[in-house]
Amino acid sequence: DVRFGVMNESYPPFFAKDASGKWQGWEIDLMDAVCAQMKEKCEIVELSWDGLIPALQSKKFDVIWSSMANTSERSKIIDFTDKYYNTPSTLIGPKDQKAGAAAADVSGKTIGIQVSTVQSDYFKKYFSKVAQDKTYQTLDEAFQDLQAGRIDYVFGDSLALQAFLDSEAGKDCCAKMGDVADDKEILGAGVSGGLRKDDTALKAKLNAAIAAVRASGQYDEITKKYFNFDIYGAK
Amino acid sequence: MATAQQGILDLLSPIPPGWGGVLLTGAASTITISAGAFLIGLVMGTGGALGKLSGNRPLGLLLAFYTTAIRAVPELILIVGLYYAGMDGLNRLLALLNLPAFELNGFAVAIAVLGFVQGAYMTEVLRGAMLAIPIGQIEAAKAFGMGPRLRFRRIVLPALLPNALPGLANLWMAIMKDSALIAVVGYQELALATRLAGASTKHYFLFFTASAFIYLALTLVSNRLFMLLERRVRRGQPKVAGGLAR
Amino acid sequence: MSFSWIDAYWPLLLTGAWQTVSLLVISVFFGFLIAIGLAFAQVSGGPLTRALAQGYCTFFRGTPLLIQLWLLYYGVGSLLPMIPGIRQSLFWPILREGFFFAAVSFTLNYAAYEAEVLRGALLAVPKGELEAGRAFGMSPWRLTRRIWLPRAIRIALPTIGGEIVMQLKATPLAFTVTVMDLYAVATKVRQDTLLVYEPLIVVTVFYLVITALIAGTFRLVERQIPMRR
Amino acid sequence: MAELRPQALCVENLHKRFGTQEVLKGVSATARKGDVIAIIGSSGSGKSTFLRCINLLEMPDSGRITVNGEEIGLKPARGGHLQPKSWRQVERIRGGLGMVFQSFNLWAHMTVLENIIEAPVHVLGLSRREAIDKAEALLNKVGLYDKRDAYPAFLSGGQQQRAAIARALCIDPAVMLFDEPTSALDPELVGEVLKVIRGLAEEGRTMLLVTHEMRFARDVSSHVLFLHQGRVEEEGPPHQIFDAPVSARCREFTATLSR
Amino acid sequence: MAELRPQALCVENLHKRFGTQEVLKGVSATARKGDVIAIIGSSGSGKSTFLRCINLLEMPDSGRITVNGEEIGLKPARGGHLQPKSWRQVERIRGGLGMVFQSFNLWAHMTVLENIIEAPVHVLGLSRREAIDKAEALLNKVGLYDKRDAYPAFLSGGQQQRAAIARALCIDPAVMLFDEPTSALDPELVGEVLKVIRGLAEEGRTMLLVTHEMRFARDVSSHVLFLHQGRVEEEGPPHQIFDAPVSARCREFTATLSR
Ligand SMILES: Nc1ncnc2c1ncn2[C@@H]1O[C@H](COP(=O)(O)OP(=O)(O)OP(=O)(O)O)[C@@H](O)[C@H]1O
Ligand SMILES: Nc1ncnc2c1ncn2[C@@H]1O[C@H](COP(=O)(O)OP(=O)(O)OP(=O)(O)O)[C@@H](O)[C@H]1O
Ligand SMILES: [Mg+2]
Ligand SMILES: [Mg+2]
Repeated sequence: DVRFGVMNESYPPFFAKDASGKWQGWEIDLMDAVCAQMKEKCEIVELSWDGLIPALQSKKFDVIWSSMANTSERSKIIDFTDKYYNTPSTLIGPKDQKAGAAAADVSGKTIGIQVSTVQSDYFKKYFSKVAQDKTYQTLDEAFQDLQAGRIDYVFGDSLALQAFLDSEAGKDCCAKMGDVADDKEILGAGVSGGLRKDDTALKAKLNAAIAAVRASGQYDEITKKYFNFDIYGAK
Repeated sequence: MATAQQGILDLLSPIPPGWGGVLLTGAASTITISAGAFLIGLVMGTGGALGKLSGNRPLGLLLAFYTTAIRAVPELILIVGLYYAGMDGLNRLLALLNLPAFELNGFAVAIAVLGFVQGAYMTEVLRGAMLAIPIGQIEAAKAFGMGPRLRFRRIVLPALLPNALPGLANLWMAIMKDSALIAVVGYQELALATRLAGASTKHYFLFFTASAFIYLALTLVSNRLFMLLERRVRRGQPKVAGGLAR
Repeated sequence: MSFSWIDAYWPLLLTGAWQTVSLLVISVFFGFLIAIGLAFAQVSGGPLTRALAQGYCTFFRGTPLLIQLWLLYYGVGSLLPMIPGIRQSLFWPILREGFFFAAVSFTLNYAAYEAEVLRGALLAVPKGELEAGRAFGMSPWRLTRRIWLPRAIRIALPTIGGEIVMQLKATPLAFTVTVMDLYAVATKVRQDTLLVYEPLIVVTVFYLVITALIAGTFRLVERQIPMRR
Repeated sequence: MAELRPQALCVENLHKRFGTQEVLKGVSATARKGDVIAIIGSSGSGKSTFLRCINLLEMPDSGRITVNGEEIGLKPARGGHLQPKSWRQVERIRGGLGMVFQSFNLWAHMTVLENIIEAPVHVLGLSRREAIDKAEALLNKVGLYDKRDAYPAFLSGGQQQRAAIARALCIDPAVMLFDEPTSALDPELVGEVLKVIRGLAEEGRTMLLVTHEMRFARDVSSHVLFLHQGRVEEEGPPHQIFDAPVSARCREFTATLSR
Repeated sequence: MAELRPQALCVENLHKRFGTQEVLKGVSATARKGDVIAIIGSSGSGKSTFLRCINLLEMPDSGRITVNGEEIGLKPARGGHLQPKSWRQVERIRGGLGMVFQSFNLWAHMTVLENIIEAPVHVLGLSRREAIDKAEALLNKVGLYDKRDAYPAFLSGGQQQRAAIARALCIDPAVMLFDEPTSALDPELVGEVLKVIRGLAEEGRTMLLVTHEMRFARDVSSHVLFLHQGRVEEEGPPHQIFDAPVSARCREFTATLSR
């Protein structure tokens, strides 16, 4: 019996709760596949972000399965499984703005970033000397400010940004400015399941299951349902 | 436009995939949580105010700590701390004593914590209201041999209510929104339901407006009740005469 | 418990604290001024002003502050750039900042709550004392300034103290419009490091200091006038 | 002789009702400069209401009020009662009327001294220094100097009443309205207040004085009004009212004096 | 003869200070069943404080209080004053003491009738019906029957005072504490109250009565206490105090009576 902690706010297409209270999305499908692989009965425990860590530690559930990126800071507190997806980081901006995603391009501009994402670490390392940042709780808010002209770029996960660019509002105003140069140390770790430090048995089991799901082609099948490209990222 | 109209109705329909039902269930739990916390707060606040005014030094210091510290600590840390860390500690202790682990209902804990915090605010509201009662009226009650409880029920309470109601109404309005904190222990009320609906459908504006209307409706009803209550408890008070303080 | 993160975050913590305090001071100060007007409009205004003031209070107390802020910043605020010339104007640097909108909406919201409290307190002032003022030829303005309001504020002091603390606790909402107040910094630290309690404890200590300051100030003011109890 | 002095206060045909109860049914009174008019009558007969109507703390339903030759402009308002044409005028006139309330109505958030200097400083525009000097002299006169920094809640009933008297005197009003100013005072202090009132009358101030102490009324007044059920049942110089009242009701009422 | 009646109230050597001001410096008084003790003295001499100490509205600093043979158990508290050993006892004793306050202290959220039946119903446990009957009889006696459904804020001063008297009488107290119960009443009503008090005394009730009306004190009391600066300066039967006072201060004070 493995209990999966999912943040109780929707993050489509990875996980979202529909009006009848059922969870669905890429990450949920993956969870089902992993569980089937492990031959375990799985259960979703939903909590707000603030409750995830304490609940994990007081054993209210066993693994955080909520698009949580693995960073070195975080791995001091909890353990992570192998990554199960990783998408590039992208800059988008108004249509009439000059494309480009290097430090020289964003010089003197304001960039909107979601709080505590890998992008904010990346910003600190590469852009903070030349550009200003504005921190948002969700990307949706950043998009609104981008449309209103309060910021010049939004810097974030390419999937979410692409979803915005595909929407009505996004189509009219904005365009992709480019993917930023890779930095394995910051962007490379990817999204993984979060575990209690002492739960090595589960970690091994999950890693094996993820690897098996990928190897069997189930991973690509699930991905195809939601995306038209591979989201696993570089090996 | 027609499709947009249709879309709105579909989105707000009470039957899934419409989100109306989710919002309404959320509203119901908002009311439950708020009412629970408010009542606990009233009890704590009354005790606190009476204690502060009792003139008992140690009790006064304790209550000063209560009203300062509990109001200062973010509710989040209280709920998370009490529910997770507190219960962990308790269970570890129980395990040491070879007793079975003990499971508290997160919902109840959150209500209790919110009520405890409300109590700290109410202590001050009620203390102020009690101080505004003309002292002679309380002395008269004492002089007629009324014990503290009778005195409180028959004289102090009716006399303090007109002064306290506006502050209490404020707290009620505030707790209806603070009840959103219940999400950290895994429960869903109106605010979270709204965000869920918004994030899932990207129709933020629609759902925020809808929930604003629900909140507003709740407010209008509670306003009305508070107003009726206030009118009732202000009986016997002359009106402030004339236009702007003539 | 681990506080080593403070090394990296202290400049952010400091600006966060500064933002929190500024938001609190601005909204309480201006909100209180507005509240006075609203309260008087309710207890002694004509039917129209009374209805307007009541409507204001109902709306601002009735809807979540978050939604008000959101409507103001993403609603009104995003229309602003459409006004020709505004992006070139002197005010743009202020108008494009979330801080301005947070301050405005906190002020409006605080005013509604405080007006309720003041309304009750104004009604609690013994009628005879007002009559005495009138009998001495005080104009409404003078009566208000010298007798009615000071007396009412004194009655409401404990509640006002509570409302200010509540306002302090409401400031984290500013984060939704990109203001990095102290709580937002703590949130960031928590998400960066996954430390559950430590960042919040720092915030708590800071809030405790402010709350103790508020409570202490109010206790001092209350003591100015001895009460028979 | 009295007729030569100018009129200080003239109230004509005052009517006032509370709900269905008609409290004043056409009360008139005239006071010349230096007059002390005592208003007597049983409890509930409308004495306080009469005084309160004069400075428009209650709005009369009809009637005319003239203070120092200046008539207060009144116009009908909704609700059936009158209402001033100009609040400015009312405020100005009130500033010249000192009032001692039956229930004192001291301002609870001010010390005795602050209570007394409040109106002189903030209504009449006296300097604080001047006002304090004057207030302290008055406090000495009423024997309350040592309580000047006490708050009203900590005073005895008589002390509160004396503070209220000092407060009213401190604005040097041309006309004074006293509502039972000696009810909480011991006989010695009543004597003191009597002296003060006489002194004021000699200075040419006019006083309307509601009182239940017939001896005091007789000693202090130049004219007595006997109110009964909202009407002036009888009026005249004190010796007439107290020694040879005409109306039966008045005779009955004053008879208790010599009980 | 008086010595044969049982003691109803005995206060011994009561001390009370407010801050640095010593208000009562050892006051004693004894009343037997049916006694009417008048307490006179100048404003601020501690009369109200004395009454308020008897039912422990103010905590005395030292002294002993015995009501109907039962001594109130007092123990020292922090702050230098005394404190009851048992609040239960105090409440029980208070239930048998009727008090009329100098400032009336009617409960503002209750009508006159509700004010009066409050204690009989909720403290003594009378049925509502009984209490109302009794209250209405009392209201008739004080001439306030038609105001029984009015709230205190809408009453004249004298009406409030009468309501307060009726409220105190309605609990049929063995001992009554009256703090200037006639200060707002006209001479006729004073006469009525006098009659009531005499009637009560004949029924064997005991009364302590603070008053500034010397004539009233003389007519009603069986014994007079003259308080001066927190001490009993002189006491005795009324004819002694008023006609042949021994102490100079008392002579001075009562002299004003015949002014
Ligand atoms: N609560 C209090 N705190 C401080 N001083 C007080 C308090 N109550 C009364 N005093 C003071 O104690 C003294 C006696 O007051 P008390 O009310 O007993 O006088 P009294 O004899 O009843 O006078 P009066 O005839 O004016 O009512 C006064 O000087 C008064 O100012
Ligand atoms: N605000 C009010 N509303 C309704 N009735 C009132 C109000 N004020 C006074 N009354 C009534 O009007 C009548 C006259 O009251 P008023 O205070 O003038 O009497 P008074 O002559 O001063 O009596 P007292 O000697 O007892 O002070 C009383 O019956 C009283 O109950
Ligand atoms: Mg009167
Ligand atoms: Mg007294």
